[in-house]
Parts: sequence; structure tokens; C-alpha cells
Amino acid sequence: MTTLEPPAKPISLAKFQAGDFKSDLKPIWCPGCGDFGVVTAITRALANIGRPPHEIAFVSGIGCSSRIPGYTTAYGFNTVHGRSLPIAQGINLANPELLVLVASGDGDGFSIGGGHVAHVIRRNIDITYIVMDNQIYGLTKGQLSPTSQRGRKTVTSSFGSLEDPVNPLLYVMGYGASYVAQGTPADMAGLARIIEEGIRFPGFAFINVQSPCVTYGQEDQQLKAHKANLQSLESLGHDPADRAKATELARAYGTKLYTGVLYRNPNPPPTYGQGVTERQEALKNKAVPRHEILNRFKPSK
Amino acid sequence: MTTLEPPAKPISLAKFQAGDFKSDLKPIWCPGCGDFGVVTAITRALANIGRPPHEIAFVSGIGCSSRIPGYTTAYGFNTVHGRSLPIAQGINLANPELLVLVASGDGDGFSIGGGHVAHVIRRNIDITYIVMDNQIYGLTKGQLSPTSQRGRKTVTSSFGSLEDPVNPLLYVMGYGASYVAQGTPADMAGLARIIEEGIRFPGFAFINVQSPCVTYGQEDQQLKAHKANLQSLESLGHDPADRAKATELARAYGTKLYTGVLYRNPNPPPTYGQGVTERQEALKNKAVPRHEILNRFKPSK
Amino acid sequence: MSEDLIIGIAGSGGDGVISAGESLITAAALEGYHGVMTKSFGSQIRGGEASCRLRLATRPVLNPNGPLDVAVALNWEDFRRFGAELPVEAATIVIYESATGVAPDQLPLPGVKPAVVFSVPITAMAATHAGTDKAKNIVIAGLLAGWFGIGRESMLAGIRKKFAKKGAAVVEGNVRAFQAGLDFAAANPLKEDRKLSAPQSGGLTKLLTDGNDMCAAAAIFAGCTFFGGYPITPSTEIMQFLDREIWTYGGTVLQAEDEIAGIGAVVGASFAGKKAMTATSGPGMSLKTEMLGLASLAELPLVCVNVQRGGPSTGMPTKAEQSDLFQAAFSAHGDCLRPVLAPTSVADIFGVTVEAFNLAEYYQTPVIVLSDQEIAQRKETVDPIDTTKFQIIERRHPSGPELTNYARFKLTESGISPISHPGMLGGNYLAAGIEHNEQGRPTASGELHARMNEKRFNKFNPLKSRRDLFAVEGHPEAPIGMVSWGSVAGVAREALRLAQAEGLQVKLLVPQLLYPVAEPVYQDFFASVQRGLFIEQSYQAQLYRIVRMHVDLPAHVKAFAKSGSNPILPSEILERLREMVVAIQSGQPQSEPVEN
Amino acid sequence: MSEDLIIGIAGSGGDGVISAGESLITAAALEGYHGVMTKSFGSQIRGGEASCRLRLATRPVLNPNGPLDVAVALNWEDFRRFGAELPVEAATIVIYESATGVAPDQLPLPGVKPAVVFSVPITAMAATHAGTDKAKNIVIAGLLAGWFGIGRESMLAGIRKKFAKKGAAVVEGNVRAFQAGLDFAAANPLKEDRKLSAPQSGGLTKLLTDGNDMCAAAAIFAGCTFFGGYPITPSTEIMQFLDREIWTYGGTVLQAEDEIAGIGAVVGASFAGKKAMTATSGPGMSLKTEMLGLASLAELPLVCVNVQRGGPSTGMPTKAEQSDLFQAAFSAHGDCLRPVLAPTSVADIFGVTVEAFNLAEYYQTPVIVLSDQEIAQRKETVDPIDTTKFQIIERRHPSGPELTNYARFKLTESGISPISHPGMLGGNYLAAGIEHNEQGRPTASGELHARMNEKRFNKFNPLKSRRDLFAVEGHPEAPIGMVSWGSVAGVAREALRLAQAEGLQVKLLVPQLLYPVAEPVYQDFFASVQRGLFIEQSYQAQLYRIVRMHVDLPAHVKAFAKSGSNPILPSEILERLREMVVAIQSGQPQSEPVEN
Ligand SMILES: Cc1ncc(C[n+]2csc(CCOP(=O)(O)OP(=O)(O)O)c2C)c(N)n1
Ligand SMILES: Cc1ncc(C[n+]2csc(CCOP(=O)(O)OP(=O)(O)O)c2C)c(N)n1
Ligand code: SF4
Ligand code: SF4
Ligand SMILES: [Mg+2]
Ligand SMILES: [Mg+2]
Repeated sequence: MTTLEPPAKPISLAKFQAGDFKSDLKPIWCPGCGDFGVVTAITRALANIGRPPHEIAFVSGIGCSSRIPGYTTAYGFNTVHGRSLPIAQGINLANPELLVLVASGDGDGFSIGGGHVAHVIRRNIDITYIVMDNQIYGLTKGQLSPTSQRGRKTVTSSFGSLEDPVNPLLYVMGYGASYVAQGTPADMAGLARIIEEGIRFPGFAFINVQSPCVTYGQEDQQLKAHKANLQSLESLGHDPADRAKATELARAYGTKLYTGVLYRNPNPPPTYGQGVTERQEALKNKAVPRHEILNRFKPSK
Repeated sequence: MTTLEPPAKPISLAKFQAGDFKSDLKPIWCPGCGDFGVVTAITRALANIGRPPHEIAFVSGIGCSSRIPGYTTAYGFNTVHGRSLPIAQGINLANPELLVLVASGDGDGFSIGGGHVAHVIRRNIDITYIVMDNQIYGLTKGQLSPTSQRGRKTVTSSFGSLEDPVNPLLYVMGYGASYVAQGTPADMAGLARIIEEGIRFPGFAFINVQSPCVTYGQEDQQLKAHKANLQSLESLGHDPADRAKATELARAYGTKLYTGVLYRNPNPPPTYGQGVTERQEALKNKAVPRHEILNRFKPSK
Repeated sequence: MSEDLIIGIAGSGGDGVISAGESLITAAALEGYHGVMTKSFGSQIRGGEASCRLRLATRPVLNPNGPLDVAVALNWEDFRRFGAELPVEAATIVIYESATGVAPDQLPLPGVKPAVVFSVPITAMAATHAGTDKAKNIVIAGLLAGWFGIGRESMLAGIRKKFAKKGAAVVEGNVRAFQAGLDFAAANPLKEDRKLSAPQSGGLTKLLTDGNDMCAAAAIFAGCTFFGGYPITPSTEIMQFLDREIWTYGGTVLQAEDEIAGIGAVVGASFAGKKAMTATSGPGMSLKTEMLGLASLAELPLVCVNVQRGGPSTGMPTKAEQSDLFQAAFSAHGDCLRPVLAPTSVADIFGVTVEAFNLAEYYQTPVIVLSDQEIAQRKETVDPIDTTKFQIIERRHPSGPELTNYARFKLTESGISPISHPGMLGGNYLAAGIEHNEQGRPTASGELHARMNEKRFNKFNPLKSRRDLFAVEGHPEAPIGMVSWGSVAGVAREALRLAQAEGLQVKLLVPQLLYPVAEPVYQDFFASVQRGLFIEQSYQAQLYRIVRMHVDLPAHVKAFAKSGSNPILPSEILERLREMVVAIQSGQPQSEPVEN
Repeated sequence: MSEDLIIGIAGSGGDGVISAGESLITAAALEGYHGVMTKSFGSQIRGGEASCRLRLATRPVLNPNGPLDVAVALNWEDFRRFGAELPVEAATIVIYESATGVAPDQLPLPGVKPAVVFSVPITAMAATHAGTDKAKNIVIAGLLAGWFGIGRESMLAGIRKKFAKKGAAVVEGNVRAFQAGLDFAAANPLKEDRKLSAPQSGGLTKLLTDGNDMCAAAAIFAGCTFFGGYPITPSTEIMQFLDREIWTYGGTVLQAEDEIAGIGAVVGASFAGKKAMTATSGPGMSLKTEMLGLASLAELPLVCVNVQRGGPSTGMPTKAEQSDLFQAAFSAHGDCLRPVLAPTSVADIFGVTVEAFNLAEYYQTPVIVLSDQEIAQRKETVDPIDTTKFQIIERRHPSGPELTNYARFKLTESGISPISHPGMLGGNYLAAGIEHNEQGRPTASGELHARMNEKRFNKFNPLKSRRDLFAVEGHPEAPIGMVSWGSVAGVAREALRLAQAEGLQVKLLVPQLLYPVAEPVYQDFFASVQRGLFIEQSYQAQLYRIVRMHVDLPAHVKAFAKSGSNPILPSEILERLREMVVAIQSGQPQSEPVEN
């Protein structure tokens, strides 16, 4: 077991219950959808963190999974498909004091939104990115997703998919992410734990959640199969500081269901926000008052 | 030395000179720009391949580098910033007989266009993708590029960049590319060779070219520095079939200048185009004539 | 006997409401009735409430229309969730599940007391006869077939076929459930005048499909061999149909990583010489903007279907609206023009899509087809279409002398320059989004830019007098004129019928071509008009505004416009037409119509 | 003495042409002259040809205007490449490099024989006096200072300062080169009437800057603390200026991976409560469409600057055009409205940008600033701006009772609902692109959608009577009216002056607010108008068309429009005004103006 460090930014800690983070909006997911478990895990993690709901910004894109913010009491922003990361990044840089969570789906995060991931990671934006990976487009009723396996038949791949799936774990490792974990609602305690740890981690944290789609998913992608197949990385004795090993394990995505922390950088790089704050501090005394900014345009000989 | 296989699709081979592929449009690059060497290397490679100009589609985005298609006699398409790959992909799938080349810059290819790379690679679209990586935005006059190193000062990073650069070689390895090479116009013969080999390679081929920007580049990014620093992978005895080693070498991007073929998959997967063609063949006999397609809507009891 | 029957059925997700509606409309199509069926769901993906509206008639059906003739409620909570979508009046026949425990004179329908109410033990009948609750929809089908005299034979055949695989016992159980419905109806007869008359066309079988499938089929007919797109409600079925069908024609469907890549691949395929298409809805259109501009400047043919939903932004993805016309016409930066077409019905989308391909190929341009959620997803009976009537146009390739010193963007008189593609010897050129000279070489010359702009605009001039892309109905010299487009045109058409039946002098203009504005067509139409109304389902009355840009409309031509998902009814329009007649007769300015 | 002097200088990249122009306009600004300087380059990034046009005057200068008073050619090939950008007439004084070997009466200027021609051994003088070719620009500065009586002292001071670091020898060399220019001028005097009069304002130093820097400075003044964007010509300098300055105000500049991410971060920063901005040009605008729609629906303030270049698509990136107005107003899908403002000059962009932030924060909306390449990149003298005149508006936050059961999208009378942001206790809500109720919860109700559309449109009503965002110049009851916007407004203003000088009864309307269309303002303006002209640099005359959507213009109001990069000159406009006067007097319909 890893020890949890104190929360990164203890602005106004208090004692909370998971229920304090659940809104009264009734989820409109299909009965049995894995996302029910994810929202529960998130609210549990948040209760442990202790930041009050109004200091949390919870951003998402569009998809079944992206409905999550509305089911919490945080400031939610259900943005547009694929753009949760850029928007969350703006929130973080505008106010680094906030706790910024991002929820996404496999399509939202790795298809239309895939182009933003590398950049948010290489900037090390201090947000926690939770992808509910169900290997399908749920909200739009069952089209091929970038994590659907080759050959899979869906309503947009009637004769089987002709492409290899993306590997979210391997990609983010390649982008240099410092915290990479995977979970499933089949292990709620474990899921809540890696989310909590991700939030506490100083910098960008990526959590891939195998969250079953009961309506369009395959049998081997359901909770029952997860329970039978999951392998806890901790129980395997994996050392999350071992980057090479983590990369190797990441390659098994799609064939093995490893849960827990795959990689945790023991020496995480500075966050972009830190760089910004330091720069602002360093330059503060060079400011001319805003109303004198036009003096910049006085011609000089 | 590797032996070059015969061209993948010998539609109408003939004897050509590099000059047959050079158009009479005068390049408007700055004198000394590395891209001059790249267009030369490409035309040399094309002469060796032997496909006539009219069977070649040469696609690019926007940037100094993206001007290349206009300087060749191929069918050129200077598209919009960051979208050369999707467009090239459409060309390839619409007519798999064509030879499709794509030219891009570090910004065009890895910043605005970065989201398309993974998908074109996991589909294994049969195109040759040449990125002229000068670690700067040339056309727009010297802004930070995704391959600029951390701390670099440019007109958009007056106080130094706060972000880690992307690693094109590592990224495409992670995406599962089957042919990955790097070159520089400082070694013209080597550059022409890896381009030719990339074209012959059946499937997606990625070639990162360290192509100096003489106007906005740094001294250690110029041809002279390249000549001094480049290390040929061949001379290092690197086996391009060794994926693990290739991944390791890719990590040195930005610190070492390795040239030659980093990775060549000895068992390349089928291309997307092959899958498409097979499917078309298999289903051909199920066609109803186009003008009878509406029969699909006859109600049946 | 009745000529027109509107049935609304609502229940919860598992109740088979939609499938009951589908067997009815299928049976009706087989017997030669006209019909449309629209579906509506709660926001759940699965479970939640579901409903359908079915309109069957002996003559062409132009829209789903308003109040129900027949309401079927499997439970009242779900039924009431659909509110204005399933309006019940005093004249409505109400059929409901007895197990709801509601008394026939205590229906939870505020302010309405329907005269004819049947409490039917639907679930119990299903359980008794078929041995399963699941046969509820079969019972409903039996009830409706019995009461309204439609589809008895074909539905029975349908049941036998559908359950054949499950064995004789299941088949017979369902047949019994159907018969139980028939028997119940027979035992509780309706007045004869509520039955549906025999179909006018003498029972000729019709096609049955929805707008998305029809659009996809039209693309195949027009010769499309490449589709690139990204899923989005309510357009995805176009891609799904093509994915099932296009390969047999040597074509390809690419589900791309996003909408930009989807249309990007289409641009590439078109450059490579193929007829190519993409389809999407509002948010996807917003992302495709840059590529549409590129295709305009590089003069590359492509068809882009926008199945409009409620906007702006994510808006209301499952509801129809006509609020993307401004975007269709004006989204790209710079001066450019691309044709925008709109179908008015499922049948109409066939011709409109074929025309879109023809315009795209002929004018070398992107063409927008503005469908909408209603047309896209409603099932409609369609009279057999004679496909030999349709001409298929191919892009003009250069040949012979045109291929020596080939000038891709030659300033021809028509503005249309023969277009080559990779593979064509001698046709090599540089395509680009950069302004260019006739050879395609980049230029920064203002003069060349002006000439190329002129070329790219003037080539469309002939399009503005394509009167065949407009329907004028009603008295040609009428002093009252309506203009309506898309799915709402069906409502306006019905209002026209009603007005004519009352002897009002009214006419209606229905454009398939929305942009460019065909000035002469509007000028002619409005020449006789003293009062007029653009009828549109958008807040801004977007066609009205766009026509005003180019045509000086008579002073009293206004708009009657509503935000999406708020029904526009023939009766409402009729009301306004009557007011106009009065205003003209009295010379008084009328009260301003709802105009946003 | 002359009141107005137009100088054009052209040479090749290394010739220092731009720097010569810059020292002149700097000197002029210091002495209190008015001036504008535009630059133009060949398509090369480095090397290639370069030119600048410099207009200096004793009263405000409204545009770079047409034919040159003075042409300076360092070589004829490069000079001629600029064609219509540097027009030479018989009255032009031509100064050229003797080493070109061209005889003064054999200038390669087809069809023109300038009366005054000086062949000057510029390069030789530089080499002789400064010991290097590089001092050519210093010689040119000396020549012009000598002949036109400007900037002698301040340029000398400038030279001393500029070369100080390189040591006394270099300084003295350059001073000698400058003096050589002065001496040459003295030895070859011009008629006295070509000299420039003393500045009217009595020599008060002016500010000197370009539109992009001014826009960025205005953003800082308005309280902007977040900028997210992606480089694109000709807007990048806005980001570059902010990157140098914003950190000191606790602000941040993010160069994002693309335009979508750039505006995405801005949307996020605004949601987090900050004043935020992005800037781009056409292709970037096309990519930002979806986010603009999101910001409209979620009612989030932001400012988006579009520095217009030649379109469509990549078009002509270094040339100005006014062809993105349709896009600014209509690009997003669905019914939505966002204000569009345009500055007419470098000075004007200050107030316009501040106003854009005020509107954004007050109305909780994206606001588009339509700058253009000319304003953005021309150097202009600006009278000192009294910043205390400007009010700064902050978004209205909820407080007290508004924070119990907080309803983010409350249907208030004004349509403006107090807005909270993360960190504000009790203000928690769900923002979304989905249609919502007052609490921000998703809805698919047509009725709610209609009410929210109404709210989102009606809140802008007060904006339509903001007469302070319009300038009316000339005789208020004139029968001839012009409308012009953006950089072209300066040309129209000059035409107005000329017309007034001829005694023509003309007026001019210059809107800063382009959209929504301020109907009452146009109605009032056109009340007296019999003939009118919208003057615009676009093929489609986009403002003319947009105004027509909402205002019934008098029959004889037309457009005079040209594609980008084709100069519109005061003299051309004057010509048309004269024709209009004749037409009115004779009651004849005039010949149609160039209207595309
Ligand atoms: C720009 C845009 N494109 C497409 C859509 C339609 N759309 C909504 S969610 C979605 C994908 C859903 O899949 P995923 O992200 O895996 O989430 P899930 O529903 O499976 O949780 C799509 C294609 C949209 N809303 N906006
Ligand atoms: C959508 C869009 N955004 C931005 C630009 C402006 N732009 C053109 S090229 C370029 C980057 C050039 O850098 P790179 O891709 O590295 O190519 P290089 O010029 O260095 O070869 C940019 C930002 C554009 N043309 N279109
Ligand atoms: S469709 Fe799948 S992902 Fe969506 S709510 Fe239903 S089960 Fe969950
Ligand atoms: S700016 Fe740099 S990349 Fe562009 S042409 Fe000049 S040297 Fe080459
Ligand atoms: Mg999914
Ligand atoms: Mg570059």
C-alpha cells in the first residue's frame, strides 16, 4: 500500500461525506451502466480529499460518461465533444487554486479529443483526467470506438473493424505522464483509491476506467468479466516507480486488465501552473499600472 | 545496407531523373533553408522509384515546409494547416493505386495536426509521411513549436517555454508505426535513401527530417551542427527490426541526432487499403444495380 | 369512413411501443396507404419513456400534424411526459391499459374529457394469450387493426415471419394475442365513420423508409463511392446505411477520428476523382467549416449533409429545428458561395440528394443538404420512384488540347474549368487553399483575387434560375403568399389545402434551393402578393432574413417562426391566412405575426 | 507648403527600406505630425522585395491613400513588383538609385513621365560616408528629411542612439551618411511648395504603434488576464505583445496546440471568472466556430479578435479584406447572436477592444472584434488617449439571496442572469452546451428552449440603440449617404472631406457595431437619403447585405465593393458621389455602381 500525501492545495478543508458531492439530478444512464460506479468512486475520493464542492471544477465533454459532472455538486461544465482538456486547462491556469477534475469517454478522449492529450501532458497541467473506457460509443448508440478491438462488428463496422485500437495507457506513458492508473467499478475500493491518489498527485494524473456499457458492450467487457479477470498491480508486486516496466505492462492493454497505479513518477516535473505563478511573481514589480500601458507606445528618438 | 524491394505498386514504371520531378516554380524559401535539400532528396527518391509524376499525389498542410508539393511535378495539394493526413488518407482510400506522399512541419504535424497521427498509423494507411522538423514556426516568423526545447525563448515565449517538447519518434513508435526513420539534408544520400525506402515500404512510413530554419533556428540546429553531430544508425549497428531498442533510441530525440531507419517492422500488418479492397472484392457479387437500391425499402410482411 | 387517422402510442422503453407502430405502418404501406411515423424518446439511452405518432391516410400525408385521433397509453406517467407531442382532444379516442387503475372518466388529462374511452387489459391479454407481457405490442396492433380496419392480413403474416425462428408455440401465442386484440375491438365496436377508407391508389404497395436511409440510398444511386464522417445524432444512420451497402459498389466508408478528418478524407477522395460525401449535425458542421472553405477555393465537389437538430451548441440533439441555414450559407471566412438544398420529406430527400451530387460535380463545389431530425428519423411511405427520370452528372474532365499546358482554374466563360485528378496524364496541377492563378500557382495579386472571386461566384448564376428547384402551389396570382421549407413545408402544404377548401386565395412557394437566393423566382412569386408569410422552425426566421438580403419583399411579408421542437400546426397557419384575408379586404394593417 | 505627403520606398529585403520608413514616421510622431505607414513584402520570409508607404500630414491621416507624392526606388525590378500598391503619377517626385543605370527620362514606368526625377548615388554615398552599403537607409532618411523638412534633429538623435553600442566610428559614419543625404537635398532643392507645413497641433508628441499592439494594450487596460491562442498571420503580434506584458498583471498567455484549444482555454478561464481573450485570422476563426457557439449557449464572456486577411481558405494571408463579416455574425449552428465590432484605425481599436470586453462581461457573451490586416500591421501616429474616459465593466455576480437556490440562467427581465464561478460558495451550477432550464439542468423541452432563445436574444436589445457606437459625419440631412466600416472607413472619411470641399451634400455613417444590426440608427440615417453607397472591401458587400436583412433601405442605396487587396481610393468614391448628385438633380437613375 502506498501512503497518501496530504492534498496538494489545502485551501479550505473540511469533513465531507460522499453524499455531499452527489447532486439530486437523477442519472439517465441505462440501468447497470458502469458509470454509476464511477460517480460513486469519485464522490468517495472527493470526500476523503476534503475540498468543498464549490472549490472543485468538474469538466467533461459529451458522451454518456461526460454526464458525470451534473451528478455531482461541484461546479460542473459539460462542454462539447472532445474538448474537455483544453477547457479544463484554461480553468487551471486561470485559477490554480481550484481542484480540476475531467471526465471523458474513450471516443471523447481518444478519438475527437485525442489531439489534446499529448499537449496537456507535456505541459503537466495539474488536473485529474478520468476516462470511462467502454470500447464503444454509448451515447450515440453503439458505433465503433477507438478502443474497440480489431474485427469488432458495430453499426458502423458491419463487416468488422479494419483498424488496431488505440492504447490509452501506452500513449500517455509515451507523452510523459507522471501518474497513470487503471481501475474498474468491479473494484470500487480500488477505483476510489486511485482517483483519490490521482487528485492528490501534484500534476497531471491519468486514470483509465474500464466502465462497462451494458447496452452496447460485449460480454467480456462487463463487470462480471472484470471481476474474474482483473489483476491488481499491487498484488503483482509492480513498483509504480519503474517506468520501463510500466511501459511494458501498458502494452498488455486490451488483453490483460491490470488495475491500480501503473506509473507514478517519483520525481514529478514542475507543473505548468507553477511555472506561470513563478513568472508572475518574478515580473510583478515590472508592472506599469494598466491605465499607463499606452506609454509603451511613446516614440523615442 | 538494406536491400530495396521492388516498388509496391508498379503501375507504369519508367526511367526518370530527379529533374523530372522538379517543377519550374521557384521556391520562395530563405536562402539556405534546409527544405531545399528535402525537395531534392524527395525528387531523387522518386526518380529511383520510377512512378510517373501524374500517378503521385503529394499532399501537405501549411508552413514553409508545406510548400514542397508545388516545387514538384506531382499532383500537389497544399491543403490547410494540420490536415494533410486526413486528406491524404482520403486520397489513398479513394484510389489505392496512387503513390501518396505527405509533407508537413513540426507545427503542422505535431501541434495542430497531432490528433490525426495516431489514427492514420493505427489504420496503417499506405502513405509516406515526411515531417520537416525545424523546432520552430518558420512561416509565421519564429514562434514556439511543439518540438522547441523547454526554456527556449521565441516571440511567443519571451521568458522561455514552460513545456516539454513532443517526441515525434517516440510518439509514432507508441502508435505502432511500422517504418520510422530520421534524416537531415546534411546527409543528402542518406535522406534520399530513407525516403525511397519509406515509399517502397508497404504501409504507413514516417520520416522525421531535421531540416534547419536558417532564419529563426538556433545555431545547434543548423546543417553544420548536424554534420558534426549526426550518428548513422547503420554505423552504430542498430537492427531496425528491434522494436525495443528502437523505442529506447527514440527517447534520445532532442539530445542525439540519429539518422537512418530506426524501426522497420519485419512483419508489417495489412494496410487499411488492403482490407478495403478485400472487402469490396468479397461483397462485389452482392450488389444490386445502383438504380435498384430503393428496393431495399420495399416493406415485407 | 375517415380519410386520415392520427394515432399516438406511449409507454416505457420495454413496452414495444415503437414496434407496434412499425408493424402498423408496414402493414399500411403494403396495403397502399400513405403514412408517416415519428418516434420520441426520453433522454435515457435505454429504458425511460418511448412514444410514436403514426399518421395514416388515403391521400399523401405531408406531416405528422397535431391532435390525436387515437391515443394509446400503456401508462399515464410516460404518456404525459410527451406533453404537446401527443395532444389529446375531446374527439380523441383514448385506449389505455386497465392495469393503470384509472377510471375512464378520471383520465389524468387536465382540461380534456375525451368522448370515447376504452380501458383495455392489454398486459393481461398478452399474458393470457401469448404467455408473456412482451406481447403487449401485438395486442395493441390487434386492437388498432380491428378498430380501424387496417393491416389485418399483413400483420398476421408479419407475426408469423418475425417469430418463426422461435418455434411454433411462440408464433401461435402471438397470433392469439393479435386475435385477442381484434376480438376486443369487434366486441367494443367504434362508429363506422372512424374506420379508415380504402387507399386511393388502389392498394399499390409503397416503399417505407426514413430520411437518413433514403439520403444514403440516393447517394449510392448518384454514384457516391466515398463516405467519411463521424457519428452524431441524428445523422449517424446515413453512415450506418452506407457502411452496410457501399462496399458492393467498390466504395468505402471511413469512420474518422473526428468531423474534420471525416470531411478531410472526403476532400481527398474528391481530389482523387471520386464522388464523395459526409453527413453530420450542428456541432459537426461547426467543425467542418474550414474544410468547406478549402473545397470552395480549390473547387472540389463534395456533398455535406447536415441533419439539423436543436441548437445552438449541443442544444437539443434529438429534436428538429431549422436553425442552421445561416451557418450553411455563411460559416466559412472570406467571400465564398456554396449551394444549400433542403428536402421537405423522406421522398423528397431522394431527389434533393441526387441533385446535390449533380450540382457538386457540375459546379465543382461543396453542396450542403439541410435535412432535419424529423425528416431524417421519421418513417414515411413513399410512392415508388422512377429512377430513370433522374439525370446523373459527372464532373467535366479536361481532354485533348486542354491537357497541354493544362490550366486547372482556367477563366472560362461559364466559370467552370475542366478538372483533372491524380492518375490523369497531363492533368498535373497544384491544388491549394491559397489564392491562385489559372494554373493553380499561388498569388498575392489583388487583381487575380478579384477575377477568381468573380469566377467562383459567377459560375453559380445559372443556378439562380433553376425554377425546377422550386414548387409553386395554389393560385398563381393569389394576393397571399406563403414560403416554407424543409419538414415544415409539409405543414404549410396542408394549411394551403385547408385554405383552398375554404376558398381563400393563397399560394405557397417551397424552395429546395435555399442558397444562393434565386432572386427571379422570389420576385415573380411576390409580384402578386400583398400579404405574405415565411413559415419556419427557427427563432430567427433564417430563410426570411436571407431572402431579404437579395430581394425587396413587399412591405407586408413577414415571418411566422418558432424555436425548434415547438410544433407548427396547419391550423395555426390557417388562422393567420384568414387574418390576412381580412386585412386585405379591410385595407387594415394586420396584427404583427410572431416574428423573432 | 504641403499639408500631406505620401512617400513610397521599395527595394530588396536587405536594403533597410522598412527601417528608413520607421525612422521617418518616428521622427514625424515626435514632432507632432500625423502619419500612417504600411509595409508590404514579397512572399519570401526573408530576402525578396520589401516596400513601405508612408503618409505624413499636418492633420489627421485617415488612410494610406493612392498615388505617391514621392517614390524612392532602390532598384526598379523590386519597385515595379509592388504595382498598384506604389502608383506613380506625373506629379510624383521620383528618387532612385543611380547605380540602376537607368536614365532619368527613361524610367521603367509604363505610361508615366514624372516631372521631377532625381537620380541619386545612394549606395555610393552610403559606402563613401559610412563605409558600408548598409547605410543606404540612412542616406534615404537624410534625403527625405532634407527635401521635406521633417525630423532632422530627432533622426540624428535616433542614429546616435541606435548605433551607440557599435562605437563612435560607426555612429559618426552614419551621421555623415545622413548629412550627405541632407546635403544632396540642399544642393538639388525642390520647389518650396513641396515641403511639409508645420504640424497643426503645435508639435505635441504622438504615440506611435500598430493595430495589433494597440489591441493587446487595450486588452490589458480592460483587465484581461488570460489569453489563449495559436499563431496566425496577421494576428500573431497580439499574442506576442501580451506574452511580453501580461505576466506582470498576474495574467497568462497560453500558446495552445491549435485554435480550438486556444479558445477552449479561454472558455475555461472565463468560466473560472477571468476576463479572457483570443485572437486569430480567417482559418482560425473557422476552427473556433464550435466553441463560440458553446460560449453563446453557456453565456460565457470572451473576446475573440479576427484580424481579417484575404479569403476564402488560406487565401491571401498578408493582404487585408473585409470578407469575414458573414462568418462573424453567422458561423455557429443554431439560433444565436453575438456582437461584432470593428475598429476603423489603430487609434480606434483601443476603444473598440475595451468596448468588446465591456459588452462581453455585461452581456455574458462572446464578442468578435473584426480588425483587418491593414489596421493590424500599419504603424500610425495616435493622439494621446485619455484612459480615464473609459468605463470598465465587470460581469454581474450573484450575491446575498441570489445565492440561495442559485439559478444560473434565471429568466430576468433584462435577460441578464448573475453569473458565479468556481470558488464562489453557493454559486455551484452546471454549465453546458446543452439547452437547460434556469438552474442549468439539461432539458429537451421545446417550450423552455423557446424561452431561453428569447432570453439570449432579447438581452441584446439595448445594444441596438447604442448610438455612441456609430459616427455620423457630414450634413445630417444630406440626400446622399455613405456607410463604411473598418479600415475602409478612413477612405470614406477622406472622400467625405473632398466632397464637402466641393460643396456636395453628403453624409457618412461609420459603425463600430456591425452586428446586431442597429435598426433605428440606420433608419434615422437613411431617412433623408435618396442615394446611398455602402463602401466595403469584400466581393459580396457583406455589411450591405446584413443591413438589408433588417432594414428596408431606400431603393437607390447600393454597394461599392471590391475584393480584398484592391485599393479603394477617396477619388473613386468622390467620382460616384458626383454621379449621385447629378442623378438626383436630373431625376435619372444613375449607372449601377460596382456591386458584387
Ligand atoms: C462535435 C461532435 N461530434 C459528435 C458528437 C456526437 N457524439 C456525442 S457523444 C459521442 C461519442 C460517445 O462515445 P464515448 O466518448 O466513448 O462516450 P460514452 O457515451 O461511450 O460514454 C459522439 C460521437 C457530438 N456531440 N459533437
Ligand atoms: C488554421 C490555421 N492556423 C494557423 C495558421 C498559421 N500558420 C501557418 S504555418 C504555421 C506553422 C508553421 O510551422 P511549421 O508547421 O513548423 O512549418 P515551418 O514553417 O516551420 O516549415 C502556422 C501557425 C494557418 N495557416 N491556419
Ligand atoms: S449506453 Fe452504455 S454507456 Fe451509455 S448509459 Fe447505457 S450502458 Fe451506460
Ligand atoms: S523561415 Fe526558416 S523554414 Fe521558412 S523558409 Fe526561411 S529558413 Fe526555411
Ligand atoms: Mg465510450
Ligand atoms: Mg517548423
